[in-house]
Amino acid sequence: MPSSAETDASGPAATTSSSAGAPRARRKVTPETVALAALVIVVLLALLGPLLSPYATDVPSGTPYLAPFSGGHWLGTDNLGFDVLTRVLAGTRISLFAALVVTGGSALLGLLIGAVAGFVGGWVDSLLMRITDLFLAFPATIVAMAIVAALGPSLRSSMIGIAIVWWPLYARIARGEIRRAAGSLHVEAARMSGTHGARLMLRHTVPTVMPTVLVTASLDIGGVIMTLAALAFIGLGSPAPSPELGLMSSAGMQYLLDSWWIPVFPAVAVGLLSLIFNYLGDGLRSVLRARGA
Amino acid sequence: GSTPGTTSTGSSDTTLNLAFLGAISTPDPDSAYDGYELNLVNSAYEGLLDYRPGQAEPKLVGRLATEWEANAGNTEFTFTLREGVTFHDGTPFNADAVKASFDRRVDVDAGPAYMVKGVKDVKIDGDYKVTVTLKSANSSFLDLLASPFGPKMISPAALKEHPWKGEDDNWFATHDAGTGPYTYTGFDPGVSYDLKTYTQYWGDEPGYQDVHFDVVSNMSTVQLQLKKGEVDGLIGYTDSSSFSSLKKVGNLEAYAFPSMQTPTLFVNPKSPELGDDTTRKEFVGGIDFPELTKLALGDTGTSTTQVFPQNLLPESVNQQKISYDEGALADLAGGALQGKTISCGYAESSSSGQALCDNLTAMLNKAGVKADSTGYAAGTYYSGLAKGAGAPDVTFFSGFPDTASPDAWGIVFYTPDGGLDLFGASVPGLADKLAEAATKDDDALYGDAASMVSESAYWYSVANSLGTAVFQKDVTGVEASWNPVITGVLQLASLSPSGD
Amino acid sequence: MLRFTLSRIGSLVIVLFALSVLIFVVSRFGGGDPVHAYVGGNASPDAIAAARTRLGLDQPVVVQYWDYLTRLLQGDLGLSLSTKRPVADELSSRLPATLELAVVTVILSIVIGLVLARAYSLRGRAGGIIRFVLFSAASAPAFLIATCGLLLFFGQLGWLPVAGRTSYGASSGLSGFYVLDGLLTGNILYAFDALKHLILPATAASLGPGVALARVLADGLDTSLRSGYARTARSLGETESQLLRRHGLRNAAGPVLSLLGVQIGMMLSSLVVVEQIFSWNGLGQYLVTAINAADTNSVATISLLLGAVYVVVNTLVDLGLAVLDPRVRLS
Amino acid sequence: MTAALSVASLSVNYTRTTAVDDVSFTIEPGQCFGLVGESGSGKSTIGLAVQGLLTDLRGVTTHGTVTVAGTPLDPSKETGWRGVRGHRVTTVFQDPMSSLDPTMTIGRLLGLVAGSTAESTRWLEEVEIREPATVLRSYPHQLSGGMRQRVMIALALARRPSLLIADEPTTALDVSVQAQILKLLSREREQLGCGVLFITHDLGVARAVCDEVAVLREGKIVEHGSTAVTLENPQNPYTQRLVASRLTLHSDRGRPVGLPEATVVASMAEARGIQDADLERQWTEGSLRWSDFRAEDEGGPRAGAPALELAKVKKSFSTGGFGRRHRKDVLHDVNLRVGTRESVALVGESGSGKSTILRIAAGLEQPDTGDVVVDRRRGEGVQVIFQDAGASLTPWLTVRSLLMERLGNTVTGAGLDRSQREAHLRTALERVALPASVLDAKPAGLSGGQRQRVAIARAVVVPPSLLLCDEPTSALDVSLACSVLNLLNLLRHDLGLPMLFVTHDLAAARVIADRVVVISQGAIVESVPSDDLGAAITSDYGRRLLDAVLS
Ligand SMILES: Nc1ncnc2c1ncn2[C@@H]1O[C@H](COP(=O)(O)OP(=O)(O)OP(=O)(O)O)[C@@H](O)[C@H]1O
Ligand SMILES: Nc1ncnc2c1ncn2[C@@H]1O[C@H](COP(=O)(O)OP(=O)(O)OP(=O)(O)O)[C@@H](O)[C@H]1O
Ligand SMILES: [Mg+2]
Ligand SMILES: [Mg+2]
Repeated sequence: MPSSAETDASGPAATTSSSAGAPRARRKVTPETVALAALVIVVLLALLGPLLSPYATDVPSGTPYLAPFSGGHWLGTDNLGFDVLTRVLAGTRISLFAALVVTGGSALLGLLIGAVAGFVGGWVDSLLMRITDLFLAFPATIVAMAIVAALGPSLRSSMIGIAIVWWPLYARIARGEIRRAAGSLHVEAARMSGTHGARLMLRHTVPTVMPTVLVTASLDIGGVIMTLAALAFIGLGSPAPSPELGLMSSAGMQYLLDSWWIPVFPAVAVGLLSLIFNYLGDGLRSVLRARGA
Repeated sequence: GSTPGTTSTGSSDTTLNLAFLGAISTPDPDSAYDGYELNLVNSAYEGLLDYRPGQAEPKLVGRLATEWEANAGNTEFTFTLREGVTFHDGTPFNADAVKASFDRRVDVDAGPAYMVKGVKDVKIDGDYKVTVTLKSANSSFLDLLASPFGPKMISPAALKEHPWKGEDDNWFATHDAGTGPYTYTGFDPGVSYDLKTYTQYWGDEPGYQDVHFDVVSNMSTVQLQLKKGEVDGLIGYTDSSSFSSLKKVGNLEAYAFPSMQTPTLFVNPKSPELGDDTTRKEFVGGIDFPELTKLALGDTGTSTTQVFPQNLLPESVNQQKISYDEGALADLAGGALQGKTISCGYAESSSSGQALCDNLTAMLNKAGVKADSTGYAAGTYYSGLAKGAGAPDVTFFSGFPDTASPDAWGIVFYTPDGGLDLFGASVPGLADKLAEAATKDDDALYGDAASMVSESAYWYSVANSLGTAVFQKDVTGVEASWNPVITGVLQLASLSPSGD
Repeated sequence: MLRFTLSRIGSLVIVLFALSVLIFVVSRFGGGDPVHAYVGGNASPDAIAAARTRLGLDQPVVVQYWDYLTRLLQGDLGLSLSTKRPVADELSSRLPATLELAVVTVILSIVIGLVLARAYSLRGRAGGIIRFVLFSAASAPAFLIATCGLLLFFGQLGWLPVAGRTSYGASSGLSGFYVLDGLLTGNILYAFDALKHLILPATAASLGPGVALARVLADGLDTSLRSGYARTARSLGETESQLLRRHGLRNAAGPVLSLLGVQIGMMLSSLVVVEQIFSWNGLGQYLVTAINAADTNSVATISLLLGAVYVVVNTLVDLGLAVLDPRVRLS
Repeated sequence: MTAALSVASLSVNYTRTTAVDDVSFTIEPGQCFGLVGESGSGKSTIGLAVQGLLTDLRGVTTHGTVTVAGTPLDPSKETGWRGVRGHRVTTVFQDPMSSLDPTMTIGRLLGLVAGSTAESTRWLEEVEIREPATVLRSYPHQLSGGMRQRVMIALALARRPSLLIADEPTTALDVSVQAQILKLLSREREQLGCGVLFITHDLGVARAVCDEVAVLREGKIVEHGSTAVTLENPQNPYTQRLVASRLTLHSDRGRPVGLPEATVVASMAEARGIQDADLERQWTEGSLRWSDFRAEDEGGPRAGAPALELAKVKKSFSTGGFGRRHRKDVLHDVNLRVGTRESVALVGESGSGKSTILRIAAGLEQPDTGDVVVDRRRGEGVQVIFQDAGASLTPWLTVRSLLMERLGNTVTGAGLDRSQREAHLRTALERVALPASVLDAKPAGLSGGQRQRVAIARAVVVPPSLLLCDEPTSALDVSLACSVLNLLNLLRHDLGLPMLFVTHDLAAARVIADRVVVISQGAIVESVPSDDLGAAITSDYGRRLLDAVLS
């Protein structure tokens, strides 16, 4: 069924108006537009964060464990006396960037591999899918850890490590649908009209999976942030005072009962980011659907 | 037993419900070498000697030995054994058990095997007298026997029936055949463990009939369970912030006991930043350790000025030689450490290590020295630190000696052959000095060694850790149950419900 | 069909073999040292060296690998270096624990998926609210959801247990699935208690996958409800809900099933957090402990086990796809 | 007596087009009402509107009232249609492939409507399906186009509706079956007493079954009356034109068929190098002969290296769902040869393997045994016009990108700049009588016939070296079919383009092909020259086809 954006578009059609012209789409505030606006605000805040806050992210700026709205700290201070707001703002930037790069990169890689496998078929398919299976069958954390350990611990290596364990998901999803699309008449027709190879694949099969891949990717943003945190937590990400949201929230969990603000605000930031992307993914999906139909 | 009705959680007067924050390794008395599992092992087994519980000054007391005596050269030790003791399988305890138990420890050959490896011969003289001869002199042999990890007496009958065939077929991993006040009854690895009173126990009857351990992997859950009274106690595990918050809960009593556990700063001798002697000394001198202790350890540690753990040596000979210089870090920031980053590594499993690293990092950053802090999984910590120039520049490690003797600490921590000299730092002449001190058992020589350690600035003993325990107010006897050496292990038989 | 089965068994073998090789490479790269896991924290260098020899860790990796493989082929999973008990014993209680949680999680994910996919098609406020709630829940980090559940349902309300699988000790039943065991032995109380222990962990673990499934399902339904055959069905007088059941779900199920297959494969990663928070003594917790302790034997065995589960699940998924869509040929 | 259907001032607007404009008509019970008109005139849209099926489309506005068997209903609202749609009104849709659920066996689908397997089998037999048991087990993609259509008809009849909408029900069928189906429809109509809204572009068919016809053009009814009167004596110029375009076995195959049409005239004039006006005059006078076109100078069909040769080709498929597969032989030792300049028509009943031969020739399907040789000496390759044109267009690409893509892939196209290519596209569209506005449309926004023409335009935007056509004209109205035939004939004569043309319309086959090859149950049974088709055809099936055209 159409998502809300489409529902709105079909709204006027259901009412029997007297005008014979094309229906005028009523502009309405949808969750997707709100999400888009929110994303803009979040990005701006993250970029301007360092300018907005009087504190540094890695130097104590108050007594530890200050509650929110006390001593000039809107979101309180953490166990080391760092200002939580400053770190959440800085963390948003790092995590947003990292998550986007990782999700985008792995979605692209997975899409490509899945598409090639599904499109070419035969032994290429078997080989690529066995490799994919291998990665999927392997507990992701272990692979990521090995890669990061091999590259040397840093945020960059964690990003690479996670992208490498994340792409198979997309490859699997893409491959099935591409496989089906590759057998359809319109692909045969395009092949007959002289389009071959990569072009045939990209133009005539890949668009079928785009909505699914995009939707999945948008949903993964939060997961990627948390996985980055998991790696950072076992010493494979950037080291401690670096303000990463996931790391701050998971490391802060031990203070939850007494100083809830230490883990909760970073976690809320993670949640907010992925909520925004959830809605954006939804919006994107309906746009793509509407264009594809 | 899976019938509802035999409820095993919830407070009752005869069952003590305790929480473990994670699975423990095998409670086999000859391979247990981690800590927490000793709560089981030392309830079911007893050694010949023990340290008197509940007092910081280490004092040997007899357990299954009633009298003991060393010859002048510290090579021959004679023990008179307690009579009327039976093992849990009914076998009477006598001199045969001593030899069988020592032999098994060598057979198993796990970490604590070294304690009896020096034994040349166990001579039996009647049922209740044994003489142990060592291959070479060891002034701290008695301490080894009293160590929490020390050799335990095991029923010879059980040993015969279940000879050591390797870990994959080890009856003792889930059963016990000791003389202690409790026996293992339930053993669901990683889920729960149960102890039950041994009715024929020679000593005082324990205060609780049963002890039930639940493995709970989440600190918040334990805190809630403690508050709600679903769990009677938690031994060890608490970091300073949860400790201080539990302290405030009305129905709970939070205990902090002295121990020999000593969080220590280790400096990497191959560090590109701190390898240089003057920089290192200036750096260590620039750290405000009392402040660091206060921030990182809170109520769970007290700042120290000693080098070896407290109570091992007279305080007068055991003093740090590096003194605090308030401006040193700022100088370094503008000088030798300009543009460099100090990295502090800690074992992820150590909450004090993390707190110390994080706070040190913050302190350094504040002084203008760039620093960061990285956690290592237990399996990568030791090998990570062994990477020379690629390893972190500093680490905090919270160790304790196996026994209350200075050589169990000095050799282990301060010489590359010792096992816990994490970065492999080596001070010329120090190993010889320690060896000499050990053979002569001379405090003054240990004092010299302490000065060498301190002056090298490769190590700095930050604080005395306090062993923590949190119990419901109606659990009594906690003060009489702690060990002067180790934290996280209590003598469970001393605990009793307040009604008693 | 026979060819398909054979090729799948072949692929299982290949995946497992490659996995086992990878594990050894990884354990080499990983930088951990299993000896410390084995001897404990206070061991002397002598003890460490002795243990290293005993465990064969002083051998070249290839030799170690060969040893491991030959033992494995004889059905010997080796020893957990950190707990010093046979890995097989360690797994015997943990595997059913995780499977039970996983099965319930998958079922819940599917339910959430269906409900939310339906909410997509609901016009007006109700659908919007359901979507918002589920989106928010799926967006929040799993541990936050789990911990909030813990604080609310255990800490505040005291309705649900939050630690372990049962209040009554291990089940005496055969399957190791406590709920099932309780039912089979006629001990309804036990089954009910086990079910209560499952609620929070399964909910926390299923929100993410559930929402993901819903998205893909809604997408597929959207396509299929606008297709020519949907038009035919409507023209034959089928109501929207018949249409959904007879044609919509089936046609949309392909990608959903693929995703589910992958999700089940990856479920362990998400269960790690949940098992940790709810003290669920399953594979996830064990894996984390083993990784942390560089307990290579256990890590290798769990990985192989998971690999096998993954391949089996995905074989079922492929079969399912072929059953659902006759145009897909098994190969 | 209440009318089976009465439509009052129905109008339908899509986002861009007005598809139906103030249409009113009434169908009495037992009456067959024909709706004829060119492709895109709004026939199918009316069919959807009278079942209330436009409500779930986006961007559609509908006005007017539809009264089904006395119940007035609002086609713009969903309310009230339940219990009517699918019970009192049922439909046979135009596009049989996409109209059947690919994941359901025919048995299941039909079972939902018919009730029991016995009933289902009976209905399949009713629509002349030969092996009902096999078909019940099959999935839609395992059936030939004609069989799918018959299944659709069975589905629609099984509910015994009071109004049957038949949207080009026989378009995909071969003539003999078509006659049977039409007879069947008439019989059922009499038995059930239902009204039939019969949508077709085939005047012959309309004449055969309809009591009354309405001629639709651009959404408006331009002429309306009893069939006999309207089609014998058309008043409206458009209807006249349609009638004049009918092909028979006597049509002169040496010259363009039907009436001159501006776009076709223009391209022919260009090919001959003369003025449009002159050409149009020659055409009407009847002096314009294909032999006037250049390529004919070099002689007719010749021996030598054939453009396509199939030797002893065998092919079998497996049918049945997962776990219960059966093999089915589709082609037995097929030998077929298309000479360098030859045009061959392949006729045969539905399911005889025509499309399969074409797919093998195109290289889309591999024969089990036998050889396939395609002469690839000339540059632009083999082109195929698929039977299911709708499905052969990539749904998310615009017509422009589809055509541009083909153009860009050819040697000719590669040498052109942007504006030249654009011009090329427009010419190609003009040739198939599509407005330039469809360039920016996607396949879903086109009518069935429009999609078919886009597919043709793509195939001939640059003339290929061998053209394979699978019933390219069956979805088109007569006048359009004529222009397509003329277009293909022009290409063939002008360029000497070899062609294999699958059809079940003997009249069309005769016009387009030098030789007609008859295939029956997977084997070639005869090959006769087009010139004396009527006399030479001897095979059973051939005679039946002939009879169907003559009647
Ligand atoms: N992919 C397939 N799988 C199974 N059977 C098939 C497949 N394609 C075609 N067939 C069968 O092969 C036979 C010939 O089909 P084909 O499409 O060639 O017929 P056709 O002559 O083109 O018929 P029509 O005029 O109805 O289009 C039919 O019986 C059909 O069911
Ligand atoms: N879903 C749609 N969205 C937008 N425009 C459409 C849609 N369906 C049809 N149209 C347009 O409406 C007009 C009428 O289409 P319709 O399908 O009713 O024609 P038709 O008479 O059935 O033609 P044909 O004989 O080719 O099937 C065409 O111009 C077509 O492009
Ligand atoms: Mg139509
Ligand atoms: Mg065909």
